[in-house]
Amino acid sequence: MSVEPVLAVDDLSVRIAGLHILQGVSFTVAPTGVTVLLGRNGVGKTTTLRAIVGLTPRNGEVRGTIRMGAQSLLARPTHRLVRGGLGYVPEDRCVFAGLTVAENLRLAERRGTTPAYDKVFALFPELDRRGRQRAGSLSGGQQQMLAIGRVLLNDNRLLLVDEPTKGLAPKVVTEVAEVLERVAESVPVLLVEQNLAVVRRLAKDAVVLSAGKVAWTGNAQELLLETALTKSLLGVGSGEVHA
Amino acid sequence: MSDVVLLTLTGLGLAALYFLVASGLSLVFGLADVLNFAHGLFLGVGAYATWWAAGNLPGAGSDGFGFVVAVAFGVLAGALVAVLVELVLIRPLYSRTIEQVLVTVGLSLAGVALLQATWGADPRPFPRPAWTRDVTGVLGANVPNAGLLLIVAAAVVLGGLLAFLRWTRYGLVIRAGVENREMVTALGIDVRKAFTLVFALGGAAAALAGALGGVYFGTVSPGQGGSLLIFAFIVVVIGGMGSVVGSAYAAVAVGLLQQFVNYYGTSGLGDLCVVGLLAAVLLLRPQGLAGKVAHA
Amino acid sequence: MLATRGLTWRIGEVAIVDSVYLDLAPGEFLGVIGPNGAGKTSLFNLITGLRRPTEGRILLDSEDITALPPHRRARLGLGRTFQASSVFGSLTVRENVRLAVQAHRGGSMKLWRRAAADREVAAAADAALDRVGLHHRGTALAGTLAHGEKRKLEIALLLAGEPRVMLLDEPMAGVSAEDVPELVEVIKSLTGDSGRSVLMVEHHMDVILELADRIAVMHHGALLACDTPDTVMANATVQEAYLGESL
Amino acid sequence: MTNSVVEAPPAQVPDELAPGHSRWHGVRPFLPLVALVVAAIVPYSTANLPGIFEGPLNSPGTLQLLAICLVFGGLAAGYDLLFGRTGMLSFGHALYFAAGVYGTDILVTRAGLPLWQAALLAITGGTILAALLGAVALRTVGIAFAMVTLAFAQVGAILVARDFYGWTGGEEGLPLDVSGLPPALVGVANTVNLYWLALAYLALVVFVVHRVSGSPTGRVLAGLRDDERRIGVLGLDPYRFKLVAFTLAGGLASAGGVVYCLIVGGASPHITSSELTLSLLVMVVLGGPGTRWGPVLGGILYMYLDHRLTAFGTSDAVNNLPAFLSHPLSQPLFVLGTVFILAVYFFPGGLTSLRTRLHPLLTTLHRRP
Amino acid sequence: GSPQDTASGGGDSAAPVKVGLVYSQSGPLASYGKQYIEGFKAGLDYATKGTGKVGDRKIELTEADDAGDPAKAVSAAKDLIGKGSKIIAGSTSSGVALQVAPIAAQNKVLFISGPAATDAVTGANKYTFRSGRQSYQDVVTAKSFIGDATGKKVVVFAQDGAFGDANEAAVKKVIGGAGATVSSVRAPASATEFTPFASQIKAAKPDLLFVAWAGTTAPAMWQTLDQQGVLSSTTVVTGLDIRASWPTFGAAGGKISFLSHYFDGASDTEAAKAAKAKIPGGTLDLFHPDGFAAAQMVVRAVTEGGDDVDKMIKALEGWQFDGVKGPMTIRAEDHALLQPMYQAKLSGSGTTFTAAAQKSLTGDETAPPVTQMKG
Ligand SMILES: Nc1ncnc2c1ncn2[C@@H]1O[C@H](COP(=O)(O)OP(=O)(O)OP(=O)(O)O)[C@@H](O)[C@H]1O
Ligand SMILES: Nc1ncnc2c1ncn2[C@@H]1O[C@H](COP(=O)(O)OP(=O)(O)OP(=O)(O)O)[C@@H](O)[C@H]1O
Ligand SMILES: CC(C)C[C@H](N)C(=O)O
Ligand SMILES: [Mg+2]
Ligand SMILES: [Mg+2]
Repeated sequence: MSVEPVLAVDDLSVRIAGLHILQGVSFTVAPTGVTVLLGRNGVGKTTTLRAIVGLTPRNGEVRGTIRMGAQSLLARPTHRLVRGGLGYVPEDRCVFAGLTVAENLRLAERRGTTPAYDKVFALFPELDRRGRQRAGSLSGGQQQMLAIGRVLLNDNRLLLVDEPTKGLAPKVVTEVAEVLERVAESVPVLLVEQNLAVVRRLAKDAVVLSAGKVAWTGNAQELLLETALTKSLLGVGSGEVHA
Repeated sequence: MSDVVLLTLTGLGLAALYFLVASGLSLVFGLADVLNFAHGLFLGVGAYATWWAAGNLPGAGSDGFGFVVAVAFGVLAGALVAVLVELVLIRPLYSRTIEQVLVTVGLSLAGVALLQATWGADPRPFPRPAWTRDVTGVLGANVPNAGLLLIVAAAVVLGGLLAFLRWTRYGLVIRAGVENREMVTALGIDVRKAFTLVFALGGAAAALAGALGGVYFGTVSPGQGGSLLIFAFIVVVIGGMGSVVGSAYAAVAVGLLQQFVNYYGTSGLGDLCVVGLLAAVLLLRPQGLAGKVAHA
Repeated sequence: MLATRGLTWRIGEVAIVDSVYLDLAPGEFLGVIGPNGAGKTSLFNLITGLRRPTEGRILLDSEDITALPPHRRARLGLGRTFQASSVFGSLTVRENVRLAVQAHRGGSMKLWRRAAADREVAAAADAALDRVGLHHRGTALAGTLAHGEKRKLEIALLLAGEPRVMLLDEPMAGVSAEDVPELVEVIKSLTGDSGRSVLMVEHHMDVILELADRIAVMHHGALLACDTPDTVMANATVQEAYLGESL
Repeated sequence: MTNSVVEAPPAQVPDELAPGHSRWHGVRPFLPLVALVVAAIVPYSTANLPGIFEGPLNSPGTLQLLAICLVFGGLAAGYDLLFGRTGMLSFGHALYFAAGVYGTDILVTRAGLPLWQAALLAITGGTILAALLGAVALRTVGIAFAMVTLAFAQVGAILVARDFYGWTGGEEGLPLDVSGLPPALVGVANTVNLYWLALAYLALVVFVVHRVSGSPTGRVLAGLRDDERRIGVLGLDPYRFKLVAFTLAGGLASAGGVVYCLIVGGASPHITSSELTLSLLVMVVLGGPGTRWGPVLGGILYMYLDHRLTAFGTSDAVNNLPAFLSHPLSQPLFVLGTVFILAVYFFPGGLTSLRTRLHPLLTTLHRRP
Repeated sequence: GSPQDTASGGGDSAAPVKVGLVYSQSGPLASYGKQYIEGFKAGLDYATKGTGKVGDRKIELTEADDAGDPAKAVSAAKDLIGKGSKIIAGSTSSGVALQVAPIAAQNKVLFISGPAATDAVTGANKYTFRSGRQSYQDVVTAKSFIGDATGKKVVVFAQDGAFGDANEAAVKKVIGGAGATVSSVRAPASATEFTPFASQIKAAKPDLLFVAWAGTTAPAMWQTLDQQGVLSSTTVVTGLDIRASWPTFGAAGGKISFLSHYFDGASDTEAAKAAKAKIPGGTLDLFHPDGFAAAQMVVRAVTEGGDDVDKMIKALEGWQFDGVKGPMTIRAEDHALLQPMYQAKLSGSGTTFTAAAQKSLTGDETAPPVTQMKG
C-alpha cells in the first residue's frame, strides 16, 4: 500500500509486573476505514490499545515505537494525545458513575471545538432523555452508548474502540455497528471486537494477535472468507460466526 | 433571652470556625479523595505566615488594611505549601489511599515539629485589629466581634466555593477524576492540574481558617491546627464527604449543639453529644447529611 | 421451583421492574432477553436479594424468601454470576473457587482449622476449574486475568456452590468467539443433570436459542412475553424492539 | 460523592494462601521458631550495639525498649487482621488496647484484685466491648465505619479524661499499684521477665493471626476484603465474619494492653488518643499490610523510632550541625514524620517488599564464585 | 548465668555519681523542661561551688527526653537505673512524675520530682521528693486574696481531669474550710469556645473566682471572661505562668490577681543572684527555681549519703536550705517542700509586660496538710 498509514506500531513490547504481555507487535492502521484487532481472550488486545493511548499501568514498561503521522506517541501524556485527536473508548465503558449522563458528556467537550451534541443524540436518543440520570445506574448497554457518545462529541484523527458491542442487545449491536460504519467514513478506527458479524460488516483490514505476537495481518474480508484460516487463527470457522 | 442570643451567636461563631477548617478538608477529602491528615499543618502555616507578615512584611500590620495584607499573605502561603505538597508528595500517590494516609500523617508530624523547631512550643500573641477584641451588643448580649468576623468569613468562603464548583468546569473534572483519573485523561483533560487546584483551594481555606483562628484564640501555637481538626473531621463526615453545603449544615449543628449542651448540661457533655450525633448520623444515614446514596 | 409474584421495583415514580410474574420449573432453562435497560439485571438483583422490591413476592420451592438477606437465599440454593465480573481480585484463581466451595459446604466459621488441609474442598474446586478450562491459571491472581478468563472464573464460582437455581447475567459478554461454544457446553452440562434450573440473560441470540427451553422478554421493566423460542422469535414486538434487523 | 467505600489495602496474597515455591520451602516453616528462640535468648547477650541501643542488649533500658517494641509489633499484627486481611479500616482500635491497659490498672490499683483476675477480666471486658461496639459499627462500611469506630474511641478518650470518681487519673494517668503483683514482674532487675512476657504476647498474636488467616474463616476474610457483595451471594453472611474478626482483633488488643500496663507500670491518656490508632495504621503500612511479618516489623520499627529519636535529637551528632538542620532534627516527631514520607517512596508495599526488591541483587551476588 | 545483671554503683569513693535527669526536651512542655535544666545546672554549680564535684566524686548527669509521655519516661528511668543511677530527677509533667515515682520505690532509688504540680507526688513513697511547689500551695496563696472567707461565695473554674479535680478539692478544703461557700464550673480541656462557662460564672455572682487552666486555649478563655464582664465584676485569681505567656493575657492581664510560684524579681536571695548570673539570658522564670532546688537536693543527698539511698533520704528529710525563692524546708513526714509563694500583678501592654510582687507568703503559711506516706 502506498498510502501513508495513520498509525504505525513497530516492535511494541509491553511488560507488566514481570509478565511479557506484548512481544514485538508491529502493524499499521490505514488512514480510512476500520482496522480490526482480533484474538482470543487474554492475548493482549486491550494492552495494545492502552499502550497506544499511554495508559499502561505504572508497574508496566513499554518498548518500541508508536507513530501517528510523523509524530511519536510514546512518552507523551494521555491527555495531550487525546487532545491531538486520538479518541479512546475503553473496554469496561468507564463512565463516571457518580456523574449524570449530561455531565459525562459535558466533561468530554474539548476547548476550541463545538461539541457535536446533535450528532450524538441522533445516534443515541436515550442519552438525551436520560440526561439527568446518574451514569452508574444506567444499564450496561446504556453505559456503552454513553462511552461511545463521549468520543463522538469531538473530531478525531483516529478512534481506538475496545469491544463496543459487548453486552449489547442485538438491535443495539446493529445500531452501534452502523454508527461505527458511519464514523469510519470520516475517521479511521482501530477496533477490538469479538463479534465476528460486526467484524464482517465493518472491517477493512485485520490484525490478529496470538500470545502477545502478531499472527496474521491482511484484508479482513479475506480472512473471514477462508474458513481454514479463521479456524486456525481464531478457533472458529467463519460459518459458525453468530448472526 | 440574652443568654439564648449570646449562645446562639457564639455558637454560630464556633460553627463558622469549624466550617472554615472543614471546608478545605472536605474539598480535598471529598474531591481529591485524599484523607488529608496534614490539613492541620496548612492551618498552622496560614496562622504563622500571617503572624510573621504582620511583624515583618512591609505594608502589613496588625490593624486596618495592613492586617488584610497580612492575612492575604498567610492565605497565599497556605495555598503555596498545599500546592507544593500536592506536586511533590501526593501526585505520585493518587488512588493509593493508604499510602496517602502515611504521607499526610508523616507530614503533619514533621510539619508541626518544624513549626515548633522554628518558633518554639509556646503560644505567641497573635496580631489582630483592636476591634476584634471588643464586643457588639445584640439584644442585650455581648457578642464577641471575632465570632462575627468568623461568621462573615465563613459565609463568603461558602459562597465562593459553591460558585466555583457550580460554575466552573473544574468541579466536574474533579468529581470525575476522583472516580477514574485514567478515564479523565483519556477524554483529553489534564486532570493533574485540577487536583493541584483543589489542593491550592483547600490550603487557602485552611490558611484562612488558621489566620482567623489566630484572631479568635488571640494566640498562635504549633499544635493549634491539630486540635481543631478532629471536630472538623466530624463536621465533614456528618455533612457528607465532599459536600460543602453539607459541611456548612453540619458545622452549624455541631457548633450550636456543643454550645447549648455545655451551658445547660454538665461539663464534657457537649463533646459527647457531638460524638453521639456523629455516630447516630452515620448509622442512620451512612452517606452523611447531604451525601448521595452510593450505588451498589 | 422459583417464582416471582407481581415483583416490582420502583425508584421514585419509575418502575424499573414492573409487576413481573415468572415461573421457573425444576430443570428448566429460561432465557431472558430484552433491550438494554429493560430491567434484566435489576430483576436478578431482586431475586438474589441485593435489592429490596417495593412490591411483590419471591418464592423458592413455594417458600417466601422476599425478606431474606442475600446469603440466606444463596444457602437455599440460589446462585448467580454478575454482569460486570466480580471475582476476588487479590486471591488466586484457585483460592477464589475454594472459597466458593467452602461457602457452599459449610464450615466457613472455623478459625482454628487449616484451610489448605481440606482435600475435599480442594478437589471440588479443581473440578470446577477443570470444567471451565481455567485449570492452568490456578495460581494467577484473579485481578490480573483477562476479561474472558474472569467470565469463566465467575462460572466456576457459581459451579462450586452447586446451586439449584442459577442466575447467569450475560455470561458470554466479552468471551472470545473461540471460547463461546466451549462455555455453552459448560452451561449445558450444568443443566443436564439433576433438576437444576437456570435463568440466563444473554444478548447472543444463537446461544439463547441453543440453550433455552423458554424465553422471557423484558421491556421497560415488564414481562412482554414468556414462551417457546419459536413463538418469541416470531413475535413482532420482539423483532422490532429487541432484535432489529439482523446483521 | 459516590466513592465512599475505602479502597482495600494493596493487593497482597496472604502468605498462608499463596502457593509456596521457593528453595526454602522445607526450611521456611521453622524460621519463625528460630526467630522466636533467638529473640528469647537475647537477654543472655551482653553485646553492645552502640548507636542502636543505649546499653548492652541485656541492660534493663534496652530490654524495656525492646519489650515495648514487641508489644506494639503484636498490636500491629492484630490490627492487621482487621485492616490488611479483612479490609476494614478501623480508626478506633486503640480503644480496645486502652480497655486492656486501664482495665488492668483500675482493677489492680483501685479494686485491689490479684493480677491474674484483673488481666482475665480486662481481656474479657475488652473483647465484649469490641463485640458490642463492633455489632453497631459494622452496620456501616467504608469511611463511615472508620468514623463510627473513631467516634467510639473518642468517647473512650473523653471518659478517661473526665476522670470519673478519680478512677482513671484523668490527664495525669494512673500508676499501677505493684504491691500485690508477683515480685518477678516488679523492679528494674526483673525487666527481663517483662521482655519475655512481651515476646510471648507477640508470638501468641502472630500465631493466632497466622492460624486464623490460613483457616477457612481467613479465606472468607480475604474474600471480604475484595468484594463483600460477592461473599453474600456465595451464601455467607459478611456481617458475622466481620464481627468475628473485629472481636478477635479487639480481644488481642486488650491482651496487649494488659502486657503494656505491666511493662510501663501504669496507664496514661496518651493511649486513648486517636493518634494511636493512626499510628497502628502507619505501622501496618510501614511494614506491609496483609503480610505475616510486615505489621510486626512495622510496629517494632515505629516504636523503636518513637522512643529512640528523642535520644537522637539530643545527640552530639545532631547538636553540632548548623542550626537550620539541628533544630528540626532535634524534634523527634520531625524525624519520625520524615521517615514515614520517605518510606512510602522508597519501600512502597512496606518493609516486607524489600525482600522481593532485593531478590535480584541477592541472586546476582550469589552467582559470583 | 543470670539473663540480666544490673550494674551496681559500687563503693568506689572516686567513682562519679550518676544522676539521671528525665524531663521534657521536646513536646508541648519543652519550654518548661528547658527552664528546669537551666535551673538545675545553675544549682549544681552553686551547690558544688563551681566544681561539679562532691568531695572527689564528679556528679555525672545523664539527660533523657520524655516528650511528655509517661511511657517514655518510665523507659528512660529504667534505663538510667539499670546503668547505675541512684538518683533520678526531672518530671516536667504530673503524669510523668506519678508514673516514675513507683519505679523509684520499686528499685530503691531517690526520685526528685520537678515542676509537676500534682499534690499526689507528696507522700507518694519514701523515695520520692519534690523540688517544686504543689497545687495546694497555689490555692493557699489564692486564699490570701480574700482576707476573711466567712460567708463569701467562691467559684472554681477548672478544666476536667485530675488537675482540675485537685484544684477544686483544694479550694473546697482551704477556702471552703475557712467558711466560704465553694461551687465549681468545669469545662473540657479541649473546649475552644468559653461563652457558656463565662455565663455560668457570671450567673453565680462570686466574690472570688479561682481559675485553674493550663494549655494553649488559655488566652481565648481569658478574653471571653473579659468580654463577658467577669473580670471586672469580681476578684479573679489564677496562677502566673511563664513569661512567654504574659503578653497573651492582653488587656485582661491587668484585671487578674495572680498567685505566683516564681517570676524574675520575686526574690533577691543569694541563690537567686547566683542563678541569674548563670542561666542563659539572665532572666529567671517560673521553673528555674525547681531545677535549682533539685540540684541542691542532689548535692545534699550525695554529700551525706554517698551511694546509700537510705542515708540520702535521711539527709533530705527535714532539711532546710536557702533556695532561689528563699528558705525551703523538706517536711520529713511526707516530703512536701515548704517554700515561699507570691502574690503578683501584671502590667504593661503589647509584648512587654512586667510582673510585680504584691506580697510574699512564707513556707509555713502555705504549708499543705500532712499526708500519710503511702509506701
Ligand atoms: N495489570 C496487569 N497485571 C498483570 N497482568 C495483566 C495486567 N493487565 C493485563 N494483564 C495480562 O495481560 C494479558 C493480556 O491482557 P489483555 O487485557 O490485553 O487481553 P485482551 O486481549 O484484551 O483480552 P480480552 O479479550 O479478554 O479482553 C492477560 O493475560 C492479562 O492477564
Ligand atoms: N439505582 C438506580 N437508579 C436509577 N435508575 C436505575 C438504577 N438501577 C437501574 N436503573 C435503571 O433501570 C433500568 C434497568 O437497568 P438494568 O441494569 O436492570 O437493565 P438490563 O436489562 O440489565 O440492561 P443491560 O442488558 O444493558 O444490562 C435502566 O434504565 C437503568 O438506568
Ligand atoms: C509544667 C506545669 C504546668 C506542670 C503542670 N502544672 C502539671 O502538673 O502537669
Ligand atoms: Mg480486552
Ligand atoms: Mg444487565
